[in-house]
Amino acid sequence: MTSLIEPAPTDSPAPLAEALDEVRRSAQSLLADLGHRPRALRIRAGDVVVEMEWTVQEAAAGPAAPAPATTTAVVPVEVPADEPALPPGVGVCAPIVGTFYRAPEPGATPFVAEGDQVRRGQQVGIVEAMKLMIPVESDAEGRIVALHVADGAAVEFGERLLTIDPQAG
Amino acid sequence: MTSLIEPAPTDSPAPLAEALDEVRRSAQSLLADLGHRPRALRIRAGDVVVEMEWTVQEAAAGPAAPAPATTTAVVPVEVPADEPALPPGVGVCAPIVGTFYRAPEPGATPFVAEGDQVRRGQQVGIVEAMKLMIPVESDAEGRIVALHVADGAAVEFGERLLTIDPQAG
Amino acid sequence: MFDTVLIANRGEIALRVARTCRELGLRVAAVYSTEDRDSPVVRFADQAVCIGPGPARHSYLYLPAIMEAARQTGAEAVHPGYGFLSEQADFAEACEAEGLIFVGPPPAVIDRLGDKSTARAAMADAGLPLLPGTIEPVSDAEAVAKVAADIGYPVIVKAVAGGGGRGMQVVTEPDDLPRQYREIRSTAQSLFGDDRVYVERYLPAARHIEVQVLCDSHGNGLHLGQRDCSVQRRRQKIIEEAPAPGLPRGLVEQMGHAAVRGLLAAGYVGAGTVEFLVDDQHRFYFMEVNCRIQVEHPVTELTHGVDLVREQLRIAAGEPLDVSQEELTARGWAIECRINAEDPDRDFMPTPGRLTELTLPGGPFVRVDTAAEAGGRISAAYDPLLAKICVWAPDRPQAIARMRRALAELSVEGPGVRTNRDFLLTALKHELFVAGTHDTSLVGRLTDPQTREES
Amino acid sequence: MFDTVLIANRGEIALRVARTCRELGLRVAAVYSTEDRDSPVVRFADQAVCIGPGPARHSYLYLPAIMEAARQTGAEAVHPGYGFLSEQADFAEACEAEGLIFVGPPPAVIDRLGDKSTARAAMADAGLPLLPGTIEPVSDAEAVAKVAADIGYPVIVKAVAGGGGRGMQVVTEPDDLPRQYREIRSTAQSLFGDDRVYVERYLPAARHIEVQVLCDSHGNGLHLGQRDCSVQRRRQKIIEEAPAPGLPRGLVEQMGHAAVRGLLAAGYVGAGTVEFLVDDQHRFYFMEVNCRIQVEHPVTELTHGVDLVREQLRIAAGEPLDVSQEELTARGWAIECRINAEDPDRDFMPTPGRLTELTLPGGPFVRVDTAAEAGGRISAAYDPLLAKICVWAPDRPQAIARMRRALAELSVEGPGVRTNRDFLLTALKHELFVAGTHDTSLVGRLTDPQTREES
Repeated sequence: MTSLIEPAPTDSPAPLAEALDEVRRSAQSLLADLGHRPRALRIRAGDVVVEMEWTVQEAAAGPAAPAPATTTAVVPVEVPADEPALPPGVGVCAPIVGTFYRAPEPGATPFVAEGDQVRRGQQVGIVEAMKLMIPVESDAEGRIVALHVADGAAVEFGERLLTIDPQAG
Repeated sequence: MTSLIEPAPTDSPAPLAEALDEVRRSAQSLLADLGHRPRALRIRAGDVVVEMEWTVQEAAAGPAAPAPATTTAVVPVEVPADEPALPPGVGVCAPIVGTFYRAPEPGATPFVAEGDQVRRGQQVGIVEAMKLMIPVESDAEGRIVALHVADGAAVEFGERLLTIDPQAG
Repeated sequence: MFDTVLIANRGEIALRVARTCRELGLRVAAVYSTEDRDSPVVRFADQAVCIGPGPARHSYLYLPAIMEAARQTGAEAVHPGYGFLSEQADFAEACEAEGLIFVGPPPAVIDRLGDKSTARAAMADAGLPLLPGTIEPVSDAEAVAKVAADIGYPVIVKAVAGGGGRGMQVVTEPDDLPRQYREIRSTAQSLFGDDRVYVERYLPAARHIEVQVLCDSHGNGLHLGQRDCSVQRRRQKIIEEAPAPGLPRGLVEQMGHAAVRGLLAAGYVGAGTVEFLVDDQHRFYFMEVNCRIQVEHPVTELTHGVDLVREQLRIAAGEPLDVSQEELTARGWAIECRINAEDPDRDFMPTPGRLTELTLPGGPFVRVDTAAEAGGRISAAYDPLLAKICVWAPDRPQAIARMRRALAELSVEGPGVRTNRDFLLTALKHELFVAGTHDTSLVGRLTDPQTREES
Repeated sequence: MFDTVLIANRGEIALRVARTCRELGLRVAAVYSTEDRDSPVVRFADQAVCIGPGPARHSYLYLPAIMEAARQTGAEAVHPGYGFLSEQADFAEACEAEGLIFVGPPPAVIDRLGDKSTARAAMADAGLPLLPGTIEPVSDAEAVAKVAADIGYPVIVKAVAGGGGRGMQVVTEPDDLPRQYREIRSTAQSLFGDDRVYVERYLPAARHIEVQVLCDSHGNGLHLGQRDCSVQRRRQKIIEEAPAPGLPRGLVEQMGHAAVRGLLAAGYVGAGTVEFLVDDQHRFYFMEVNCRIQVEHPVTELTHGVDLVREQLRIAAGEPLDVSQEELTARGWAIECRINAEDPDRDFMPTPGRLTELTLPGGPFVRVDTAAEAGGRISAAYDPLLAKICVWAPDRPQAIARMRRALAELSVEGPGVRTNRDFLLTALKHELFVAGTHDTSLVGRLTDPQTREES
């Protein structure tokens, strides 16, 4: 997706900011109500213009058709950072809410460490829930690139415990 | 498919937010009423413009066809039927809620008829509200292309009474 | 009963009246300005007529447009709501002249009670206690000085035609009186076109207590207890509750009977409110009459289980009151908070704008009256009331806890839009409010920079 | 009182419990499945823990996950809501074992009253009237035939472990009995893992009346009147009201006292409901006990001015009831309508999906309990309850008019989503409902093609 919000220069910035707000929200509201994204959208109000274009791939369904060249000058917008960034790779997640343990018992060697090579089905930890000890197994083959949860920490269902780089197998 | 809705410039420019709302809602209701999606859509109202374009793939199901470059080729589409279609031109609107009269008194010759040439400030009718007789004057010069309200009919504030083609002056 | 009611108002009160009309099986005719085209009442109504552009003087205050809308919709009755034309005797008169039932008192009663001077005279005749001061307007500076000296400072100089917190001036120092007297007359002239003023004692720490009254057209009247409206900023109420905390039962009865007696004596018909000041010695003084439904009527509805708009419509249709004073019982405690689109940090400046998000509270014993909705707009053309949030509970501490919960659920988002929600939460937490010993000076304490830092 | 409450539920009841916890100053810990990540209670809560995937057996019904969430959030008490684990003695027991206060009756009481056979025995011992039939389960076809012959046809064969309208079968013809007896046992075995059944007389035109009871841990109990839940489709309630229309005052008192007597005798603690059938001769028969808060509890709250969840929490904290039976008074009439995401035209098939638009009713005497919101989703993983709309009015005709107004304000849009709103409006208009003389056969009349055409 590319988008362009281009206010024309003017010496009275306050009304312009308002106008920009109105135009942008108008676009958002319009897009929110559309089932599918259009390929291009432009909204202008006096000095203020909002233009957006989408490549075909981003319009979800169907096999990827060649993306038509977008002719307008484009400035990518940032992705909001409200979700903590997770490294790329395959995540191994907690199968249940409980306490995560990296080792079979206190003081023992952890099941795995960062940099270890793991195979599919290999145990990488334990989640304890109400005295049930539930093994956590890798569902991918590859190298462990990150451990996200400390030994003995509380985890929720689905919380990512570690990340595996499957390319590194 | 492309579409264009272009209402006549209004005599008293509404605030920007209102104008934008009007244009956006116009686009939404148009899209909602269309059986299939257009390739492009542009809506302009005075200073305010909304334009949209879609690739062909998104318009219908089936195998992906190459997306033709979208440029111009504008064909006007019908206005959705929930709003009565208004002809292009300058509207003369009711200055108050009340009863519209085309003539100064019952049986008299109407102030104007379709096809008449009018000048700015010329009286074209009367709206009566609680015994007040409020003259309706044309705020444009040109030829009357349509009369929208019958003699003696109830009108709301802002309702379009007749349309003037200013080019035809 | 009549069949079609024209609601000559906008916003939450138009919708609120429309709801009761619908429940009574009446046809609802709404009016709207171009600013209010998307207002919920326009969709709710059986018929809606655009009566003019945004500025109220060209639409909601423009009598010919309202009357024409009534004619076009075939309305038989007109409900004026509050504000706008609701207390204009001319409007009530115009309705009468057109054969429309005006849902409110007769024009002559509105006239008499709308003028503070004649209202004070009428209530004094009916035996209601007045603050020391003048009943007739005082017309020169010397007379004012003499009256002020007699009743003792501080005094308040009030415009006869004033209302809604405008057209009044507190005078603390005798030396300031001549100048302030001249100023208030000139203000009154420019605001109301009427420079008559009167003088009464000013009670700095009084409580604002009002009594809800219903009078039918058969000479029957009853009261539905008090509301305490002491939490005000610039004499605009922001928190109201029923009953009034800490009033002795005897005083409650006395005030209720006085209010009914006063309104019956004045020939009142409909729902009305008698406002009193109550001092720290629990003496009460008549202040004014409001000849309409009040913004804060829901708290009375919640404690008494009575739909006041329904009673207004029944009375307007000539039906007698169907309960007696003895059968009316109050239960528990109700509080209303007015959510305004305004910025408490910039002197409560209105913050109109479009609402991108609106989450209203719900659940047990919470009532919300609003015409606001996500995607809608708070117009700069009208007052900034965004919603009224009301709660009921068996007692006052639970009602306060519930209101705090409800306010915390409220979420309003929109570019430039702010609300007084947090300010209300602060007021609800204040030890004087919690103790129920606050008076009209509470908001001053909260906004005064010095006391504010302590909180 | 305890400090943190874990709410072991979802949807509107989780939010409703959370609201009262907040008002009591308690910390709110919520749990949610991955399906409910965006549910309002997750935002409302002080802390929220994801306990599993969508299917309830892996999340809301999965005891270890709930217990773990309680441990992680430092909860001292657990409120089970309704459904899910709320009537599982195992769950109450596990809470006890972990030192958590279970907001509900003791495990042994849940056990005894959850089994219909032992519940019937306990209530018979306490002197409550039972329908003619067996108290002990009947274990062979011959015994069933003999019992049925004794009490007279039609009879109803019910699973001891049944509930929520499942595991029961009406038998009209003696010849059908052996086959239907075998079928219901086999159904009961597969649904509940318990094939015991009992037999009682079937009342085709009975009314479903239930009594709300509160018992504290000090041996005190009181009732809060009845609810009439006779409008049911497939034994699922869709309209509930309080009080029950047309019951003689003496009967009301009798049923209330019987319910309290029965629960106190069973050692009940907390809020509970005793369900009765009332026949056209105004005889009442014990049916079952619900050991939890009910979906329809708001109608009792509206008539009695009591927050039942607050009372549950107070009782769980060991506090005694703070009102007496004499002090409790009911006022007016309350109705609840359950708005379900379902299609009445396709046999009430659930219609889950995303809500693109949601407008909820508001204004005077309307209460909405919901966890639905515009942009949110009605999940196919759970029951299709979208909102509970409740109204209060001084009398039943006004309450019906108000409910019709409120339902008309409701607007739900979303691809594939339909609701039973119009069906509810039709039921509210039915002459039998309007007259208050309807019974559990009402919905059958509305959905039966033949009678439907006439309406």
